[in-house]
Amino acid sequence: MTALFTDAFLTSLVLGALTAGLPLMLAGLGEQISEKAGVLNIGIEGMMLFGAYLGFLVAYDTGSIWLGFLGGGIGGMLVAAPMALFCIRLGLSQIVIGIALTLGAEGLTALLHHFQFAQSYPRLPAVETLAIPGLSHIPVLGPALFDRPPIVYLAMLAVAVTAYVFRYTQAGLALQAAGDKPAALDAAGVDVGRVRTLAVLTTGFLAGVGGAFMSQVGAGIFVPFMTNGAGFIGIVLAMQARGRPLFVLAGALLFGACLSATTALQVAGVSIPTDVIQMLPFAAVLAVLVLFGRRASLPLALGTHYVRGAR
Amino acid sequence: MTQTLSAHAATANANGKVPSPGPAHPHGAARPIVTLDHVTKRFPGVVANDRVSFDLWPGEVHVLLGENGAGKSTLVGMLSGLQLPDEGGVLIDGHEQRISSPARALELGIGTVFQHSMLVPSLSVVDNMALGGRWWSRPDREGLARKMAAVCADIGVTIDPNAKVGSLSLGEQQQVEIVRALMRGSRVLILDEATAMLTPKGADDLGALMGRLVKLGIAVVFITHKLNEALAFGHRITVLRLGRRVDEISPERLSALGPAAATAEIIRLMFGADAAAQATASHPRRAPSSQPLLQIEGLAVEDDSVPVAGIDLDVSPGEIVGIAGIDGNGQKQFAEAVAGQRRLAAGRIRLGGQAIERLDVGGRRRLGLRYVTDDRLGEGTVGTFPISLNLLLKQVGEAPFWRHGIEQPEAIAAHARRMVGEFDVRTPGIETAIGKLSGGNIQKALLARELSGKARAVIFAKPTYGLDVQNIRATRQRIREAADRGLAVILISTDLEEVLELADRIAVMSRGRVVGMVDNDAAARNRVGELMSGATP
Amino acid sequence: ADIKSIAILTPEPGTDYGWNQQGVDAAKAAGKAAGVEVLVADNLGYGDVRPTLREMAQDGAGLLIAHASGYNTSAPEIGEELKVPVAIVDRPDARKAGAVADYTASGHEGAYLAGRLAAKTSKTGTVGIVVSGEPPSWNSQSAAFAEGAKAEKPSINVRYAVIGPAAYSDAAGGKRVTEALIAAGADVIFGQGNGSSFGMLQAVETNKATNGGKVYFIDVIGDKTAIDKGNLLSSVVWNLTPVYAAMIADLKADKYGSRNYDINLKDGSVTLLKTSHIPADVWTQIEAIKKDIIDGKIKVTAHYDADTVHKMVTALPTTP
Amino acid sequence: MSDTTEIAAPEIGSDALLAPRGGAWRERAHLLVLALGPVIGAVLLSGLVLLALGVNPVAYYGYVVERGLLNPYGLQATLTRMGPLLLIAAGLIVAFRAGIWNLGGDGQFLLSAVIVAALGPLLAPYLPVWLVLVIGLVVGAMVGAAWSVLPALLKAYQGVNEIITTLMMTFLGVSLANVLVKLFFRDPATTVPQTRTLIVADRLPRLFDTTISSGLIIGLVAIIVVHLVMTRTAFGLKLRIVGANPRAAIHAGLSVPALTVATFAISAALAGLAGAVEIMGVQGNVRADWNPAYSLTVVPLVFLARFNGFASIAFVFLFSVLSIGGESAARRTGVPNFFTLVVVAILLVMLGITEYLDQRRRAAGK
Ligand SMILES: Nc1ncnc2c1ncn2[C@@H]1O[C@H](COP(=O)(O)OP(=O)(O)OP(=O)(O)O)[C@@H](O)[C@H]1O
Ligand SMILES: Nc1ncnc2c1ncn2[C@@H]1O[C@H](COP(=O)(O)OP(=O)(O)OP(=O)(O)O)[C@@H](O)[C@H]1O
Ligand SMILES: [Mg+2]
Ligand SMILES: [Mg+2]
Repeated sequence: MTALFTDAFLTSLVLGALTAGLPLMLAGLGEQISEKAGVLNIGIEGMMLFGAYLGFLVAYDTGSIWLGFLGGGIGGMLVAAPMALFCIRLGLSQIVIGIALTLGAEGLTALLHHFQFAQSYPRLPAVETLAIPGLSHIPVLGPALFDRPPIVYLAMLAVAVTAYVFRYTQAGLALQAAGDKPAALDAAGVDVGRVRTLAVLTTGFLAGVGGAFMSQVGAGIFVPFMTNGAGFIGIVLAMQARGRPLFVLAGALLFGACLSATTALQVAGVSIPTDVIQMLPFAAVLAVLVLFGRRASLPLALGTHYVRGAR
Repeated sequence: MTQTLSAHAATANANGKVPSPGPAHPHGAARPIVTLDHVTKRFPGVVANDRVSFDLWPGEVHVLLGENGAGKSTLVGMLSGLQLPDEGGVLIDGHEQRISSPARALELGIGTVFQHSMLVPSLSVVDNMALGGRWWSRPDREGLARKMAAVCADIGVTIDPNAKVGSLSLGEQQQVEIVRALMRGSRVLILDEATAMLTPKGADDLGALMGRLVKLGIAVVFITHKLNEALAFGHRITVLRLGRRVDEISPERLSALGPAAATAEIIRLMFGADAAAQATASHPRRAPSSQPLLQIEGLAVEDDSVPVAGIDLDVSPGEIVGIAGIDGNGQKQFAEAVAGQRRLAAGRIRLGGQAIERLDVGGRRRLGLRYVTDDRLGEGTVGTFPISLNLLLKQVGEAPFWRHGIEQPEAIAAHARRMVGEFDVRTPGIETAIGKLSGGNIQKALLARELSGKARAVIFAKPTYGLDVQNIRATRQRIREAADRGLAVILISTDLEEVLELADRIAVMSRGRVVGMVDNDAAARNRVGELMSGATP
Repeated sequence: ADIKSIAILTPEPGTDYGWNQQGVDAAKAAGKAAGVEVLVADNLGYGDVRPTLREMAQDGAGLLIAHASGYNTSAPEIGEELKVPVAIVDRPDARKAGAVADYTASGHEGAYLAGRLAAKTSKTGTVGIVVSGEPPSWNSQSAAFAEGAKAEKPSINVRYAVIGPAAYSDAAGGKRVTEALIAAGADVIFGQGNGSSFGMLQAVETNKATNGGKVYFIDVIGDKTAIDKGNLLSSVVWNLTPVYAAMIADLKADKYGSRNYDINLKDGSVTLLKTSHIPADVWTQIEAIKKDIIDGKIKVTAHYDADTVHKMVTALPTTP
Repeated sequence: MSDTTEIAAPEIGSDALLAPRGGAWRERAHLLVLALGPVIGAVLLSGLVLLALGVNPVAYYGYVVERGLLNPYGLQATLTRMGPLLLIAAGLIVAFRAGIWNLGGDGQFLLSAVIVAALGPLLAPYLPVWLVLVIGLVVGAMVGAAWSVLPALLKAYQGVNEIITTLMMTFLGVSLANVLVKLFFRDPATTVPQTRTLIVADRLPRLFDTTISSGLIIGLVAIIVVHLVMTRTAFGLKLRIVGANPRAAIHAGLSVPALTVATFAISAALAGLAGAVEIMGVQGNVRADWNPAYSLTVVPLVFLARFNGFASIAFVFLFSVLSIGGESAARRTGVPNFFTLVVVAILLVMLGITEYLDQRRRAAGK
């Protein structure tokens, strides 16, 4: 009997979960920041996709993965900026603009891909990893979790930083106030529009980096529509996490783990239709909701436009 | 802010509109700390402030009076950065300023307690205090809590700095806001109806505090609808009416007039010449008939903050039973349970002998039980809907306004016109969104909705909260008329004067229980006071 | 009958080095050879193509090639409605004289060869199949590949994984699953998937086999040599030109609908791509096997259902 | 009580695009300008994009109009496409006016489509055509409604946000639809996983001598009825009260949970009906992995129409012209039809900007 579940294979499963979960995590984290500030960011799928495109383009043209991630973040912010302008400054519907931006980003990246890459399908070389001394030698988990491209550690750090900011800083208070009672924030002398704009741009940056991670590390290539609904899963993750960044991380990794489990089962020869397995993460989340559903504590002013002096 | 007007302001000052340094400003300041110079502010369809001039001197409490919608909030809004004047100028220390945001106002040393709560309910008290600090800094929670404790001690209130604001009663929240404004160390403090939610004792403490603050040279703008407070705490009084400044009563004149004459004068200024003459007729006592109409037995309600238990109350036709007590002692829970909005944990309710505790809101209403909520915008109305529909909010689908479920526009409009006329609702039209009306007019619409038709028993929850003197008078008259028509009336109020003026018997609620019931006689004031403060069992 | 133009409708862009490009290129080539104009409507998606079918018929197309299994309900309906002959895939029984012909294409014979080649190439003793979904034509190739690999080397492990349902554009998923198979020991990957196959290719390019050696990729339908970076071992290349040419000829001869069309090793409509990574002696052996298939000495049957695929690949490897 | 006086704004997104309006003729004309302005702006802006891609915009739009509007077959395709879109729009109007964010339309649509596609060919040999169609429509609506039960109950009795639950039900529903097609309703006669096919003669009748499916009529009737119910009846008013101020609804004695469940049921039933109409009117069967994702596209259209049924008809028509004509133009100009997505996005943004400019104009005017 050949050992199927070798260390190498297990490692690749853990790695697969991480690689699939990380963009979801970044999207969910970004969404959470927007929501905390009172903006229901439906455009996040478009931000991811544009980040995936621009990140790939920059990484491919410059040969620098770091510039690529920067480009991805900027790509996400380029989609977030109109969201900030239209929804926060002009007060247009966040859902309409969000869907519009997603549609637009899908169309535009597919068009650009058609004219730029459709003949050559350029691909990136392997991304260099950074082994964390000590930890990377843990069997199975070490190579999967602690010998990764540095961006992975940065993304984890982003979770911790976000949690810290939410909990322990003035910015965290400002975000919460912007989402729960913008008038109070305004009265306290803080510009609500600025807080929300920064939140949405940060969301764009994180989602864009998530998209860039998909194209640069996840796939090594950009293809149209490659985010495949990851942004919407990010929305679900953010809402499910109810303001706690660590829950976003856990949820994203759960999703990734489910995908890896699918592969593991198939490779082991257990043949369940992939559709059934794909339903598992959603069914799990729904089960949690049905069993433990309480009043979801969403920001009170979520999705509403703030106008000073109006009531 | 046009050039001409600022120039005008400069001349006005140069012309030597010299303040009379009365006892109120011991520092004898040479010029006002704040000047509003012929400011005009228009909103769609209204001139909220029409060339209003207003001076605020250091070391004085300047009271702003005026009926609902007179433009008081708008005027101070231009100081606290909520609004920019359309015309006219704002001068701080004699220099023209553009106060374009609340942040700018705070920078200039203007602190405001707004009419509507400006606290984040999901944050703790101390975090609310911390809002607005530098982005990446950690809020100094301990330091703020200490500072807060000091200020609280000053004004004689106690607030748990770690309590979530959302779990505090409205009165407590207002205290938090006052404390916060004081903690900011503002040179100018604006209090827009800050006493509305305080107990009389709390209001007195706040008044004393204002007195101490102005001695330090701070200037206070104090907006209130309670004339006794205005006279007790204020040094100078400005009266607004229909957006115009009617007059200013200087400190000298105020002390010269004495309380009684000043009151008459103010009412004349606020409402015109005849208003002062109307005396408040006191409610003719009637012997309660033997058979109670509304009977409440052993009522209990589960609630996270204030569970209510063991309430027994009988109300006869034509009787007004007042429920006094400090805000947040279960009055709301009690009223909602009787009205059918909340589940009873235990108890029985009978209306005219018929058990109604199992009926829903609509069923109870059809039998004649009515509830006038104190949360006019939050639950009493749908702000974006026209008045006509809001008047029928509790009768949706009933004939003749709907037939076979189909709307009958003529019937609805006719009903609305009748109600608006009968209850004197001042509105541009019956199609106007009710949220655009002033609080007083919304209240009239609510009264019209609840008192029309076959009403038999009515619960009024804080019916005059936030209303001006004239609207208060009109509302109280409605309550009396309701009783005179033979309705059983429960009057829940935090305003002891109101209960004493209207009620036949007075129950006092404390911590979800009725701690005592007294007849409204000469001794009632003291008895109720004792019960409210928990002095006697 | 006289025929001036034909039309081809494809669900995705005709630049995918795969199914869509193959169809469009072949239609153009066949049209050119026969002197008829070719109308191309690509990138139509999998929704309702009836409007486009009608439009093409209105524009005078004498044959509508509905180049997607998803179009095999709508095309015959519109053909019937507008009296235009149509060509469809994956529904051989729908053939109707003068109206409908099927050209269900299965490269299973080529895939069998690919399996043989993979088993010969593999040094780890494990080969992998990655698919982005389980449509019939891929199932038949997956099954034939596994069959070929085992025929070549009974002890070989054939690992199989599906990225996800309809994960055609999930390039990241393609890479992730391919990496898992490589980690499970595979050093030759047989990959089928549109956009996602580029993710597979990238995985092969950027990962080492468990024995430290190179991982090879075997593609399907198209020829990705132009974008190869040294890992493209081969491809089961389809060439639909003979099919379309035969259709045009049958139309002209008024015989359309009297038969269905297919692709096979024999007429060269299926070939195994020869690349520089295949040693000459191996290629000679492959050529010999190919001849056996053509001669009927080796019989490769097409299994279009996913179950058969699962059975073929799940048989746990026999320990040597 | 004109139908446009007030709009029950949902808790989320009550905003500029939902500004209440008066009902005078001048206002109507003004609305027309408001609607046409952004269309023209979007055409110009996306024309610039085309120019940048080296394509003649006049030619492109010429093809769009020619195919989507002028050519009889094209116009018929446009009108046929409207049927299911109108039903989805009707469902969204009910939900949004009642303050419920039903973003699960795609799952409701698809599951209903699969069940109806499986049921139709099964019944067709035994029952008269009209009865099969009626049963199909009813079952479709019921399946759609059934798929909303969980979000409805969670929302009504637990207060769980429906955006998250309906989105998840869509993910689940799409997967489940595939499982059903692949494992249970598969047509054994074909190798491709798809359901049996309802033959053309058994589908919803076409209108007169055209290719227009009578699904169009069903869609038009549904959206007009919905509009009238929401604006002219007691039931509609109750839903709008719940949508605009749920606390006021409780105060007024309305059963908010029951109305919430009813809203979900109606909204999802209409989405399910759309699925039935699409299958029995156009497709005839469902293939595995098919998901047109109509609902998410219709959401913005309904918003732009300010939840008004008649305006929704206009926007759905415009969108259908764009998508039918755009496919043709894409083919003729060599621009991949992804461009249609870009046009729709630009259109939405332009409509937003127009709305904003109009608000400022009105604010300045008074
Ligand atoms: N944000 C606003 N938008 C439109 N109109 C407004 C707005 N705020 C105030 N107004 C108008 O300005 C007038 C003055 O309102 P203001 O709030 O200043 O009155 P007030 O004196 O504070 O009344 P109250 O005693 O009820 O608080 C009102 O009649 C109202 O019509
Ligand atoms: N957004 C608004 N649009 C139009 N009018 C407004 C708006 N906000 C306030 N107003 C107007 O402001 C006036 C007073 O408003 P304000 O909020 O100061 O007092 P209020 O609380 O409504 O009145 P009251 O003191 O009677 O409770 C009202 O007449 C109302 O018409
Ligand atoms: Mg006010
Ligand atoms: Mg007021």
